[in-house]
Amino acid sequence: MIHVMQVLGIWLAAFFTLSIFSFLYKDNPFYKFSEQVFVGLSAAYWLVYIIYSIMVPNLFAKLIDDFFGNIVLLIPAILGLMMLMRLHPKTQWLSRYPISIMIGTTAGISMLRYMKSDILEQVTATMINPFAADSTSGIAGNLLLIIGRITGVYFFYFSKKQEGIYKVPSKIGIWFLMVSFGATFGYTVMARISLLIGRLEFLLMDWLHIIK
Amino acid sequence: MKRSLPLILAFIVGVIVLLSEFIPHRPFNQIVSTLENWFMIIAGFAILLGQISLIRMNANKIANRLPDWQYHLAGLVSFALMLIFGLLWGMQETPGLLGDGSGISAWLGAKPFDYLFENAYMPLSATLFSLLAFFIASAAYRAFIIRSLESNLLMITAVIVIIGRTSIGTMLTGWLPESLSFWHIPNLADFIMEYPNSAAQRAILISAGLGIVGSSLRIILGIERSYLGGDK
Amino acid sequence: MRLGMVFVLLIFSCLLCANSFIAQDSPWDDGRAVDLSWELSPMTRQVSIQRVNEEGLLVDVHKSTLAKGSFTDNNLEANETYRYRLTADFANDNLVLITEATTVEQWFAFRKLGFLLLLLVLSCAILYYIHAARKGKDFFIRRIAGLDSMEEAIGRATEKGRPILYVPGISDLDDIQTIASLTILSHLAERSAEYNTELIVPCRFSMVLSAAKEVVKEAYIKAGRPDAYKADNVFYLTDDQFGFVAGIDGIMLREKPAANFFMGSFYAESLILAETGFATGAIQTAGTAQAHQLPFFVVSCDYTLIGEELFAASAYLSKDPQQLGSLKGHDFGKLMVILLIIIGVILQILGISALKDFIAGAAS
Amino acid sequence: MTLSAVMERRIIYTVLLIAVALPLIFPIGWTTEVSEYTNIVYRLIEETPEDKVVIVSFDYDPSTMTELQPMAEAMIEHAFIKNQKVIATALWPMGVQMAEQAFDKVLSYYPDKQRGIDYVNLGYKVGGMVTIQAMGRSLKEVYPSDNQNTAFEDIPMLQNIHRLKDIAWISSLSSGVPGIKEWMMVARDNYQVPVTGGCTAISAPGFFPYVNEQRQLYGLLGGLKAASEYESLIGRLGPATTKMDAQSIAHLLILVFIAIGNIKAYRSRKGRQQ
Repeated sequence: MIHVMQVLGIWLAAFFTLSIFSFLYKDNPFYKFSEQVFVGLSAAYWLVYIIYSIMVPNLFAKLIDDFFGNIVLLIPAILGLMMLMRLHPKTQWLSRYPISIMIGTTAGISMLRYMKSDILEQVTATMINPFAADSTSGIAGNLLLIIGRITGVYFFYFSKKQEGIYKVPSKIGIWFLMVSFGATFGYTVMARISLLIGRLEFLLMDWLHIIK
Repeated sequence: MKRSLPLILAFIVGVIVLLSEFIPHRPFNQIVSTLENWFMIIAGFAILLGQISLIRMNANKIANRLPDWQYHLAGLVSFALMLIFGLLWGMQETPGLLGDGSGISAWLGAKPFDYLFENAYMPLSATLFSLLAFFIASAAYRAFIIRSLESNLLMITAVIVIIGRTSIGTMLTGWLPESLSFWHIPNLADFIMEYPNSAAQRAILISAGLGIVGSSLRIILGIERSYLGGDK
Repeated sequence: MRLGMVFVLLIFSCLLCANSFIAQDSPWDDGRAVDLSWELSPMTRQVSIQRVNEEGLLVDVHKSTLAKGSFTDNNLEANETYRYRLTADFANDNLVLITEATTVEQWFAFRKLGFLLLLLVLSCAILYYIHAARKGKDFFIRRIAGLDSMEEAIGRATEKGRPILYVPGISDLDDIQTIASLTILSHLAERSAEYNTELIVPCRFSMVLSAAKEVVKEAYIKAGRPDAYKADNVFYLTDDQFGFVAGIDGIMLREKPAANFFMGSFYAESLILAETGFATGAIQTAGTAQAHQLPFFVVSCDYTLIGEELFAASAYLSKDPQQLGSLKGHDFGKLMVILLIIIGVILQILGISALKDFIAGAAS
Repeated sequence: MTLSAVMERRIIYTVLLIAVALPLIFPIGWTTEVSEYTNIVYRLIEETPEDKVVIVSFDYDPSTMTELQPMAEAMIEHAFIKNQKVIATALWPMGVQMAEQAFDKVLSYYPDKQRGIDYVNLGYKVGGMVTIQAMGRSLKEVYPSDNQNTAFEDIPMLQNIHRLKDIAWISSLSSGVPGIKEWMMVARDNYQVPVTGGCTAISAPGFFPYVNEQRQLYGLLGGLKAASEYESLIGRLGPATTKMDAQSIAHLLILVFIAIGNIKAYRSRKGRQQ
C-alpha cells in the first residue's frame, strides 16, 4: 500500500507543479484550483506549526508544568486573548493594548539594531585608507567604495532642491544605484534558474523517469 | 483613555528596550528576549484572527455563489483537511490528539499532515518560487534596453555579471594576458560586486536605517500613531 | 648568523619572562564572562584550561596550541568567584598555573558610549526639527517622483472603474517598513474614498490585518464616506510567503486592478508580483527598503520608492509638519554620516584610527 | 511582423523551459576552468593511498540537496576509484538518507563494492562538536553499530579503526551548523586529520579564508559550479555538470533575449522617427 500511496503522492505533486506552470500561459481552472488549495493548505500548515512549535512549548506546556513558576506568561496570554477581542465590534478597542505593546517593542529593537548594524557598522566599514590596497584595481575599488557611499547617501537628501551644483553628487549617486541594481539582478539569475532546474528534475526524474 | 493608554504603553515598552541595550545589569539584560517571547505568543493567538477572516471570506463567496465559488470551496476543504490531520495525528515527531497514528502512517508512508505537506504544499511552494526563473527572463527582455545613461549602466552591469557567473565568461576572455586580467569578465564581475555594488547597497542601508531610526523614535514618542488607525 | 643571534636572544628573553596566566572579569558586561589570557614559554606544545565547578571538579573549558593567547569563558553566573587551572605541556615536562576571578554585573555598558552618544545626537536632532516644525517653521522637501504617480494611479482606476490593489509588504508588524506602509495606506485609502474607487488590501499576517483594517476604516471616516468602507476588502490570505503570492496573483488576474501598490518589506516574491502586475497592464508603484529586491521593482514597475523614500513618503504626502520635521532630522543624520565618513577616511590615510575604533567599539 | 506582448511573453517562457530541460535530458558536458580550491580537494583524495579509511559526513538535508548531493556522489566515487573505504556519518538527522541515496547512486557504477567492506553508513548522532570530540577518543563508543544495526566490531573495514586519528581524510558536506566548521575545529585543529568538504555557493565566501597556508581546510567545493568541476576531474558526466550546462544555456538565452529586446526597441524608435 505504501508504494501505491507514494506513487499517488508523486502524481499529486506533478499535477500541482504543472497547474502552477500553466499560469504562465494564462489564468485557467487548474491554476485557480491550485491557488485556492495552496492558500488553504498553507494557512492551516502555519496554524498547526505555530500551535506545535510556539504555543505548546512556549506557553501551554510551561503553564501546565509549573503554573506558579511561569505565572508571568499569563500576561502575554491575556494580551493574546485581547487581540482576539477584535472579532466583536464592541470589544475591538481592547486589541489596541497588545498592538501598542508589540509596536513599542518593535520600535525599540529596530531603533537599536538599525542604528548599530545599518548605520554605525556601515560607516566604520567605509572608514578605510583607500591607498592601503596592494593593487591599482584595489585602490580604484576603494575610491569607488567611498565616493559611491557618500554620493549614494546624498541622493537621499531630501531638504535641498537637486539643481545646479547640488545635482552633481546626487546624479553620481544614481549611477552607483543603477550599477548596483544591474549587478544584483545579474547575480540573482543563477539562483532563480536553479529553482527551475529543481522543478524540472522532479518532473523528469521522479515523475516521468526520463532522466536517471 | 482608550486612545492615550496604548500610546503610553508603547512609550514605556520602547524606553525599556532602549535602556536595556546600555544596562547589562539584571533585570534589563533579559527584557528584550522576554518581550520577544511574548511577541511570539501574542502573534500566536492573533493568527486565529486571520484564519477566521479567511474562513469568513470564503464561506461568504460560497454562500452567495459568487464567481469561482467552487474553487473557494476547494480551498476551504484543503484548509480543513490539513488542520484536522495536523490536530489529530500531529506533524513529524510531534504527536497529535489521537497520538502518533502509526497505523495510518504505515498505510500512507507518513503522517497524513506530512504526506500533504510533502506532496501538495511543497511542490506548490517550490513551483511558485520557480516562476521567478521565467519572470527574470521576461523582465530582462523588456527592461534592459539602451535608452538613457542610467538604464545603460543597469543593463551593462547586469550583462557583465550574467556572463561572469558561468563558464561563458571564462571562455570569452580567458585568452587575455596576465597584465589585462582585470578585464577578464569573471574578474570584472567580482570587482563590480565588491566595490560599486556594495557602495550603493550600503548607501541604501544607511539612509533607510536613518528612516527606520526616525520612525521608531516617532512611534515610541507617540507622534506616529497611524497603526492605531487614523492620523491624528 | 645575525638571524641565529636574534633567535638565541629571543629564546633567552622568553625563558626569562615568567609564565603568566591571568583571569579577569570581562568589563562592562552582565557579569557572566571571564577573560582569560596566558603567556608561556615558546616551548609550549599544548595548553588546556579547566574551571573548578561548584562540586570542586575540573571542567574543560579551552584547549590551544598557542604559547600566548586569550579566551573568554562565557555563560557563567554573575557575582561569583571562579577558579581556573591551566596545564601547559612542554617538550619534556609540564606546568600547572592557577588563578581566579570574580564576575561583576555592571550598570552601564561603557564600551557602547559612542553608540549612545550618536543615537542621542540623532534623536535630539530629529526632536529639534519636529519641535521647530510644530512652531510653524516651513521645511522644504524635494520632489519624490514615485509619489506623484499616486494621483495618476487613483485617477486611472476611477476612470476605468477598476479597483486599486495595495500590498503592505510581506513582513509582520515587527518591521518598521510595514508601519511606514500603513501610513501610506492611510493616505491612499482617504483619496480612494474621495474618488469612490474600490481598494483591495490583502494581508499576510493577522496583526497586519488588524492594523490595516483600522487604518482603512479611519481613512474612510475621515473622508466622510464611512458607508463606502467594505470590511471584506481588507483581508487575510495565508501566513505562507508563496501561498500569499499565489493568492495575490489570482486577484491581479481576475479583478484586474488598474493600479497596484507594493509598499513595505518584500523578498524573493517581488518579481513575481511585479511581473504578473505588469502582464495585467496595471500602473505599478513599489517601495521598499529591502536593497536586494529594489532592482526587480525598478525593472518591472512604473515608479519605485527607493530605500528611505518609503519612509519619506508619508511626510511628503501629508505635508504634516511633525513628519516633515522628522524627515529634516534624518537629513541631518545623512550629513553627519557623510561628514563622519570623510573625516574617518582622512584620519585613516593619516594612520589614525581612533575615531573608527570609537564608533566600531560601540557597534560591536 | 509584430507580436503582441502576451505572445512575446509566452514565446520567452516556452523557449526558456525547453532550453533548461534539454541539457538535463541530453547532457552536453561543457568543461569549466577548475578553480584552485577544487584542485586541492582533488589532490588530497587522489594522493591518499589505497585501503585507507575515510569519512564523508552528510551535514545537510533535502533543502540543499541540489548543490551538495552531486559533491557527495563525486567524492565517494573518487574514493572508490582509489580503492579507499568510505564511512558515512551525519550531524544532521536527514543526512542518513542523503548518504544512502548517494551510495545507491555510486554503487550503480561500481556494483562490486560491498557494504561493510568498502563502505558503511554509521548514521546520525546528535551533539555536533561534542560528538566529534568524542570520536577523537573512540569511534566505537559514539557508534556502537551502523545504521543497519551491525555491531561496530563486526564490520570488516573498521577492524583497525579506533579513533579519528586513524582516518585518512574527512569531508563534510555542510549547509549550516553543525557542519564543516565544527569538523575543522575539532578533527583538524585537535587531531590533525585533513578536513575538506563542500558547501552551498551562498556560504562559500565565508569558508574560503580557511583554505590557507596551514590548510585548516584542505580545499573546498563551493556550490554547483565546483561540483561540476570535480565531476570533470574524475571524468564523470554527472548531475552537477548537466545542471551547470542548463545554467549556462539559460544565461546565454537571457543574453539573447536582451539583444532581441534591444533590436526591437531600436527598430520601433527608427520607425517612429520616420
